[in-house]
Amino acid sequence: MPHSNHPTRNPHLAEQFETLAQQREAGTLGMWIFLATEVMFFGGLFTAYAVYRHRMPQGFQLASGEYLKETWGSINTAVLLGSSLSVALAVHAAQHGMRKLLVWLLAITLLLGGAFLLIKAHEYQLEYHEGVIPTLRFTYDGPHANEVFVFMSFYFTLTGLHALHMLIGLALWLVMLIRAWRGHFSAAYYAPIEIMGLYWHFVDIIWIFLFPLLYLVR
Amino acid sequence: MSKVIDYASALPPLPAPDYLHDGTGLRSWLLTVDHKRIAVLYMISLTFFFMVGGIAALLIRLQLLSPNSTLMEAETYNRMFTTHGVIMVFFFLVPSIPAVIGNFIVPLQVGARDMAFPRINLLSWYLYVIGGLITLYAIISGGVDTGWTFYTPYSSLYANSKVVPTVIGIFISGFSSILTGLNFVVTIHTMRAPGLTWGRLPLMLWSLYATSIIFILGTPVIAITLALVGVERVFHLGIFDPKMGGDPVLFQHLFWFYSHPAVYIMILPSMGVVSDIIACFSRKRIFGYGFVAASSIAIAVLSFLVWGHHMFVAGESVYSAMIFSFLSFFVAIPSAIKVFNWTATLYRGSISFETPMLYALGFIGLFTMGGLTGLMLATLAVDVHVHDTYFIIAHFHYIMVGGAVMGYLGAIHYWWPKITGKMYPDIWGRVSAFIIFIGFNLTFFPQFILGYLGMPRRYYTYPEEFQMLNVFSTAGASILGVGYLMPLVYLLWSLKYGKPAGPNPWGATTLEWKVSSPPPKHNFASIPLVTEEAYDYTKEPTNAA
Amino acid sequence: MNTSLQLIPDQASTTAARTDALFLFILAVSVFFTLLIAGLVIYFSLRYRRKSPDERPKPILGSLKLELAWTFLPLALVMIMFSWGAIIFFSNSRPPADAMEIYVIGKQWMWKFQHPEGPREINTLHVPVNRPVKLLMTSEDVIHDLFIPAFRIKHDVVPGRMLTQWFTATKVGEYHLFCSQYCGMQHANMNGKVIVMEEADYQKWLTGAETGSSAADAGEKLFLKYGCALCHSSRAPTMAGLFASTVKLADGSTVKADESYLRQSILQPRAQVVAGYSADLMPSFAGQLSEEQIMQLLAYIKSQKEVAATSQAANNSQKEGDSPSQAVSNSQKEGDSPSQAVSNSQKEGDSPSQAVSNSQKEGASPSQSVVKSQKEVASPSPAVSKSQKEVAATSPAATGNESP
Amino acid sequence: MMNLDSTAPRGPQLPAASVPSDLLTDHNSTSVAAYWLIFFALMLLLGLTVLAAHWNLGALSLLIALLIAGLKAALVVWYFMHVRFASKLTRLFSVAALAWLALLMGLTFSDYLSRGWIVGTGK
Ligand code: HEA
Ligand code: HEA
Ligand code: HEC
Ligand code: CUA
Ligand SMILES: [Cu+2]
Repeated sequence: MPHSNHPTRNPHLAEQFETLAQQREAGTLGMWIFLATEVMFFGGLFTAYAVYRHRMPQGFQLASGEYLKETWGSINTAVLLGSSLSVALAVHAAQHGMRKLLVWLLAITLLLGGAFLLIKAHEYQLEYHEGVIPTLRFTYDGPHANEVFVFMSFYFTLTGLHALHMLIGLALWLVMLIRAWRGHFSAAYYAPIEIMGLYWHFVDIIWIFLFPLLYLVR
Repeated sequence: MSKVIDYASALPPLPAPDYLHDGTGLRSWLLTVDHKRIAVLYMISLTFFFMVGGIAALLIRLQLLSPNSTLMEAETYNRMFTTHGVIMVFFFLVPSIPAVIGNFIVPLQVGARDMAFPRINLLSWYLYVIGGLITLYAIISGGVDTGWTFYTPYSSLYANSKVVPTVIGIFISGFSSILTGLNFVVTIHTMRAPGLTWGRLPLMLWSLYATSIIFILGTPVIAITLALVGVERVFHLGIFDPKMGGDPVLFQHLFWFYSHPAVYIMILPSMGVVSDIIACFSRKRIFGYGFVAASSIAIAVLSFLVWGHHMFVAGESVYSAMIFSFLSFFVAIPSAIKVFNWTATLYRGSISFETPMLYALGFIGLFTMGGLTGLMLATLAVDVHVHDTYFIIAHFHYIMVGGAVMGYLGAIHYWWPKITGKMYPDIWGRVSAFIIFIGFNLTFFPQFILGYLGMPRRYYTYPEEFQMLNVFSTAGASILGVGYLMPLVYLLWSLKYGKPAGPNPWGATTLEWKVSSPPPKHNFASIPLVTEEAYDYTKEPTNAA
Repeated sequence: MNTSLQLIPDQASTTAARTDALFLFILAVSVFFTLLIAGLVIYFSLRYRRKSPDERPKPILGSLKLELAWTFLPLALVMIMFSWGAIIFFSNSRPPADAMEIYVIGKQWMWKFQHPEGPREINTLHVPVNRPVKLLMTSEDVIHDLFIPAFRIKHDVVPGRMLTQWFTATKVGEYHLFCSQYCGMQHANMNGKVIVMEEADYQKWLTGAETGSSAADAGEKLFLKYGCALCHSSRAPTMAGLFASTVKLADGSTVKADESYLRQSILQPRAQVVAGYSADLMPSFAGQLSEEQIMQLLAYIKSQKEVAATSQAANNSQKEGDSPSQAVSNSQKEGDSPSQAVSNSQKEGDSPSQAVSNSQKEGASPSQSVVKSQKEVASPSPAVSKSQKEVAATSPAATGNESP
Repeated sequence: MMNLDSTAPRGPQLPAASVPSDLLTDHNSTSVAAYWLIFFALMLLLGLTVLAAHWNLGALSLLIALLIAGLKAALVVWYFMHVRFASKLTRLFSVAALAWLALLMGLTFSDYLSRGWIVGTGK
């Protein structure tokens, strides 16, 4: 390790890099590439969704209108957009080395993300009682029963996968919060916050599409 | 900016131990973040999986020796070719060159101390191993019988075998691919040594870059698709179930959206290897460097446009089939460009025939044959006849075994001195390359004829008139098996008894040959400055050793 | 079929020679390029082999002219391949209007063929020479693929869809017929033969062929076996005259007793309860009956009425397409326990229909005219007439599969 | 190709500042007020999309919903994710995924939309 013990070497600079700028650029680029894979990951599902929406227009309309809670969905969208704002502000705070503000904003983000998941859970619960959870409890056998079934399958797969991403995000935010609390970040070093921010905004964007595609099928 | 200490100009011997001796013991290997050690870990695990897949192949060939063989039951045979396909594709050939050779030489060839994300690199090896072990568990605890293609609704509703653990295994190893691709792209973009412009990049890096594009944008789709199959089996979503109005053909679209590009994941790295080897052993710059480099990227992009050629008779619409057929021919053009440029590179070269070169030349011939038969498959009317017959089997083994595996072996032989610091006995290398070439052709050429005669694939028993050709094929496979065992023996032998290789035994020009063999832990004491064009073989050879 | 080593299979259909010609063209191009590349590689290797260890050949950067040549020459060649292949493929995709129609059902692991004149066959297909034959194919379970190498044709047989392929056999003889899409354990044994006959022989075969017991008979046995008859002779509504009648439901509404209603009554009896009967007496048979058995039960129930209603039956089942079948719980159950052991091997007597319907627009599909023409050919001899009626009654369900 | 690359050639002795400044996302100057503004715009669009859904537009409604969602996503990407300050390379990757998704959907639908065009064959 020729470098790590060198007195002038920045402690945040990993061995394989020459400069902090290079390291940071690699991190950002890496996250964007990761997000590209995420787009394709959800993209496979979106494609399947599109095919079935094309094949089963009535059932999709019916299920969306009858069983998805548009109000809760809208509220949740707002909550998530709010958390995106708090993240954007958190990154801003980090850039300017405002530790206290950063901690606060991360806490707000965690709260909003948690609220989103709670609301989602509440919706799932309602759907359970209505008996429209495929396989687990599906009692609907009115018109277009198969199509409603398939729509609900997509709904749970898509929102479930999204919720999983939220959970991962929240866990990572918690780590960031603790690190921020302990003063790991400064105006000179805040790349992890920034890169996590990218991830979070991405999860938000997925929801921005899920909301009309699932809740507002007309 | 820290001050760089220039160890290279210090007095020999080098103060830094080489990467193989920098720490011993299992821990120092299993927790390493050194890209070179990770490459070695990959090499060992891949060899293991190749053995598993190869033994399955031998059993397949043994069963097919006679038309009504009683060696295996139908169920066993079906599990056997699935095991063979799944292991060979997902756990051997897709990771092969990128994970072993790529991990080893990408940082060296770009002139960096490691990958951009060394810990993610290690993580990707663990993901690969965990995925592989889960799949092995599935195979041992009951097996999978869906074919490597997992077509629904058979896989999702009917198959009575361990589909779920298998897809979980592949899913996990998929993330290994993604992370490897991510690491390559970021490393190549942000960590090239000063002076190493895109126009000076070794062609190996161009093709690994192209491969990474497919890793990044294709793999997630297979991951989610196989996940859907698993979820459908467990929770019954109805998505691929015709009884629910689902369309089983949708699965095929999603599957091939990845799996066609995946075949270029398998061949592009080999193409890169061949480019490097041909240049080195004919001591000439690659003819039409720019075209060869650009054709890698072209292949990566075009590969995403042709997946429907696996579905010409699957019930996709006639018009869609025509579009996919049309596009399929375009992906052949960049491949043709490469073949012609390699050939032209030999012209007026100074050609020598060490083992890696023999593999590279074998690659050119066999890839050409495999590729040209690909054209027949892309032709609609012909594919109707040969789809799902042994013609397909022959086509892809020509490319994957004759092409990609040859490329992999070529790469192993080419970089072995760099990886281990030892030379293997070249004569044995040549002999085994020759045996593999013969065995290979005897195994797979008869399958073209079998296929055109109409023998369907995935048959454990077949009409008697096909026997003679099957006997040839099985005979060839035994020769091939022997051919593959030989390198295993003499390469291991060379670890102990091989002569020291010196930094540059082949007189090659790329950066990895400028450090000692095996390279020191952080590769370069000081980041090199590149002033030469790629493959500048006009200077004197540099191997002082 | 001869047992000596052949390189090209029999050419026994109109497309065979056309496909082979194209194949040989591509083969010629391929051989040319393979020899060219191999020849050059070998020649250069010998000619320019290293003669002294310190040779330093002059670098050649490349040549734009050459690059363009080996880009566009192959491009031109492959475009020929594409167009030629597409032309044959496209014309092979459109069956002639006068083609004779044979229904094909693939199921694990056998092929069932239903001739328009009545005879059914398993794993063997008799066809007349020189007459276009269109195969209307569907699957009961997984994807299969009907492949006849001597005819150079092949197409997947997909559950839930009715796909077609056609051929005109040109040579009398026996040829292989394979399932070439992997479909489970006995995939390799899901094969048989095609027997191409002279027209006169074919006609003779038609009249002589045994038609087997009908679906309705098999359905009657099931009706007894599963204890339906126990209830449906006293505590439950009678089946006589049920099909195509209007049923009054407990909630006051009425429903037409078409196939999907009958199907649902068996699989989800609680969905629509008949007025005046107990709602939870009849158990659901979802998961206990195979698609084929349900078909046979339907055929039996449909047969429990005046023969005069036959033509109405055809119309009725045509309408079935309007209300997508609602077999939710059925397939749900099946999904819970994926099992390929649905090995109900009725070797005979099952009808080719498999009600996997989506919304077929009335009149939009040619299947209707198919049905009519079949009815018109009816009753040359009493022996076949029974099965003909059945074809008329059930085939629309089979043809109504294709989703738009 | 070459101008996509942001760092090379990078001399060993070059100071970090020689990296083109548009690479560095902290050289941006989005103000707190701007973030709030974007947030309100997003909320407005959310209202709009719900409103549009209740307004019976038939087939158009999907298009409108997607357009609004696209606009929202663009705002998030451009402002919150700082793509407006990002390098060309980052921008390239952020659109590459979308282009690939379009390929996947487009070619898949080339099948579904043209099914049944040849009447009576099911293909
Ligand atoms: C490494 C793997 C690999 C590679 C590189 C390729 C390359 C190609 N493949 Fe192959 N293919 C497979 C692996 C691969 N394939 C596998 C595994 C399957 C079966 C999957 C399964 O079902 O299990 C398959 C199946 C497959 C099919 C589907 C067949 C079917 O199931 O019915 C088709 C159809 O178009 C096809 C076409 C092609 C084409 C056109 C190329 C082209 O890229 C080839 C281009 C190369 C050349 C053309 C040769 C070099 C050129 C010259 C020497 C110059 C002369 C050139 C011209 C005149 C143009 N392949
Ligand atoms: C990546 C790719 C890869 C490789 C390298 C191979 C290698 C080989 N393959 Fe495989 N093959 C596939 C990918 C590959 N295959 C795929 C994807 C399928 C389709 C599966 C499906 O239908 O789903 C297939 C299918 C397939 C079939 C068709 C099965 C069927 O449809 O019924 C056959 C039949 O001959 C076959 C043969 C062989 C042979 C003889 C080799 C030989 O090259 C193998 C040679 C290797 C060895 C012989 C191992 C050497 C090692 C030893 C001998 C070690 C012994 C050691 C100890 C005992 C310690 N393969
Ligand atoms: C334990 C008694 C019982 C058994 C066994 C039974 N059924 Fe029924 N079935 C009923 C009753 C009661 C009804 C009327 C209430 C309803 O619609 O659920 C009914 C209704 C029906 C109907 C609708 C009749 C109409 O007039 O609309 C059909 C069709 C039917 N059964 C078929 C079958 C078949 C086929 C079987 C055997 C596989 C079967 N049943 C077994 C009790 C039974
Ligand atoms: Cu049926 Cu294979
Ligand atoms: Cu392909």
